[in-house]
Amino acid sequence: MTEAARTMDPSLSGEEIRNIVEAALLAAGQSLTIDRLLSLFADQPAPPDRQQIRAALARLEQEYRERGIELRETGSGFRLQVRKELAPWIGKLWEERPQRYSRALLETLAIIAYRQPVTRGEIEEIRGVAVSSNIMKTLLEREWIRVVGHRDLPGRPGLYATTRQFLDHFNLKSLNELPTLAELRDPDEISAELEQAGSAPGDKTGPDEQQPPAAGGGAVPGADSGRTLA
Amino acid sequence: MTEAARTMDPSLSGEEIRNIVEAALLAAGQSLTIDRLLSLFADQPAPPDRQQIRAALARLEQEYRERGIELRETGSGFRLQVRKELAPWIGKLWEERPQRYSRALLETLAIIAYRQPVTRGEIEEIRGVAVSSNIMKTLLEREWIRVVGHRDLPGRPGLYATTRQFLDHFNLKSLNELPTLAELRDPDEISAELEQAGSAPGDKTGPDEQQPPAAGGGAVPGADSGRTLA
Amino acid sequence: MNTPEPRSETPQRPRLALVKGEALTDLPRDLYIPPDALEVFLDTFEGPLDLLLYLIKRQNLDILDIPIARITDQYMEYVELMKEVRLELAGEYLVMAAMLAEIKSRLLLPRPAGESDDEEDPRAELVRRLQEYERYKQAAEDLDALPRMGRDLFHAVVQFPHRNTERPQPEVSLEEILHAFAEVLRRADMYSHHHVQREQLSVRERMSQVLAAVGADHFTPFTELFPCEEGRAGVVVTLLAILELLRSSLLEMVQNEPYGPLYVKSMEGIHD
Repeated sequence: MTEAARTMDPSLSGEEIRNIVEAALLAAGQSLTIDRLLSLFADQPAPPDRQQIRAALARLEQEYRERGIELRETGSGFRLQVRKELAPWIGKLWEERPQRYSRALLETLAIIAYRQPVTRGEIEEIRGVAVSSNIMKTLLEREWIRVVGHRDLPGRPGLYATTRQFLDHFNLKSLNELPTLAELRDPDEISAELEQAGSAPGDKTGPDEQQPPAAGGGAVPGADSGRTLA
Repeated sequence: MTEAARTMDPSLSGEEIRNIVEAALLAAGQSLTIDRLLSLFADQPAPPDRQQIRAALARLEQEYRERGIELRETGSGFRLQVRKELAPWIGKLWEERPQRYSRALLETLAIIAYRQPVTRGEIEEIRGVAVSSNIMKTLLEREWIRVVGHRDLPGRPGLYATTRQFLDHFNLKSLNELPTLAELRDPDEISAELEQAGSAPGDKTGPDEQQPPAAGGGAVPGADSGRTLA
Repeated sequence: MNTPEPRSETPQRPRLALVKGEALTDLPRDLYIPPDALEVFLDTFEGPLDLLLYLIKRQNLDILDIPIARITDQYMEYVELMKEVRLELAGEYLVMAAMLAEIKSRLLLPRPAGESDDEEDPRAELVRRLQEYERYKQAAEDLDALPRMGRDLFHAVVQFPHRNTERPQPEVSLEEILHAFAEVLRRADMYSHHHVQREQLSVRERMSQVLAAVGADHFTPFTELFPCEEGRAGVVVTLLAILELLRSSLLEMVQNEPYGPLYVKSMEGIHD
């Protein structure tokens, strides 16, 4: 197993020490102290000393200066890391597909959009269930809603309203351009369809799939008629 | 975030591409395909082409030749890995010894690797013993093998084949790189030799001890070796 | 090197070294072996083919030159030993014993003249299986000798401290919001009472705008809340919004003197 070690000179050359230190830092993928690096040579007949390890690190620091990675000393030792300048490219390795928002979040957003200004308690009253703090946090962080005042009630609950960013995101000039239910279609028709959708959730082809978008607001209310709302 | 990108020339230099590829391989800590590497440049005004990525990889391969790590292409793409020769030192970074695998597991894996796709029954026929479910489970859990189909026999037994992860783990680019499988001797020749050897039960001296290996039996990947069975 | 034994360094079989010393050298001659050791000895074989290969190899024989009678006798002796020690002896060993016995008997029987050429040598099938098994046994050793991740090779990894952890935001369409709203209304059984009108929405929107525009710590002149560029309709909407806010106690309006300027202020400052 230690074939390399056996055929090697008792004392290691500067290149060999550099290569082992380099390989150790890269295999560990985290900071290593000089003591830890020294311990790798513990059973060597002529192990390098602390000074030689430092020299190897200095050499690596120098050699990586024009490369994609750099040697850094951190609180817990030395490590190799991606250069900051390359973050825009390397970050793409982890780019994720966006997830979808939950129905609860969409409903909360819809109530705020259509009933603003509105308190969280009022949203809960309309939805019939509690609104999680996470949902409010997400909507606030996305800057689609904000607190515009407080209702004069015990606890002085915040009043939520939609923002300029909300309008911009949906390409609306004002809330007036939000589609209305009346615009969508006759309420009875909706109810009938909701029932259908409930019984046949897989059926996606509605009769009005090809229908041109409704006028005004640029929204396409009901174009996706088969969507299951339940 | 795209500070570097903004101040940069529309087209990247060879060094810049090399640095990004290097940093990506090291940050990912796993094999990356050329397509994946290309995708890092997707929103670049003048992204490099496949040829330039290959050139950057060739350059890295060259530059690391005297270093502690090496560029290697395996089943899932390119990766940077610590050289085998340094394992005696680098292995000391971890307390636990690397896992060993039983002969039964290795034989099962070898039969799947060389004979794929193959059923469990066929493996048992070759080995002359039942294959324990534990072994199949371990191989499946490690994602070294998978079921790629079913043989049209009663019970529709699963057909096993090796995976990319198998190639990655054993440092192989493709099944072609597996060590050559020993040849089988021509059945007719066997019969002829048995004839010569006679039926005398005590006769030890066969005429074929020094005989060169027979040709044929090339049904297996890389059956071009000169190795014979004793 | 090709003996099946081995791997005395294999950690999961610590007793092998002992067996290697006693069993693997002595057993073939005088078949005595301590019962414990036999079990370990047998564990080192992967099955009847493996045992047979061992017996052949141990005598330095070519597979094609198996002295069937002798090998069969040895094999049977092992199987007898196994039966004494291990009742759960695998059936595969007995099947092989039967096969060997059959070959032996056929070889010993005189062959009737004339039909010998058609009949395959009974050893041929055994040789084929032994060869087939041995090549994979070798392949397993070769596989084990390949440089392996985590044992001989290690991934080179660096940290990426400047990684932007921001995730892309989910996409939402307007119609999704409308559908969500329709669903809320349907569920709340408030449908008939809450026809959403354009007018209502513009008032609600203006309510939000007025609330955001006025502070709690200072008074805003009433007239500043009416952007002139919106014309008459805009003024009406704003007025309705302010009245609604006053009604909901969200705004406070003051007038210092009759016919003097009106000022509005958000109510929340009062309690701070």
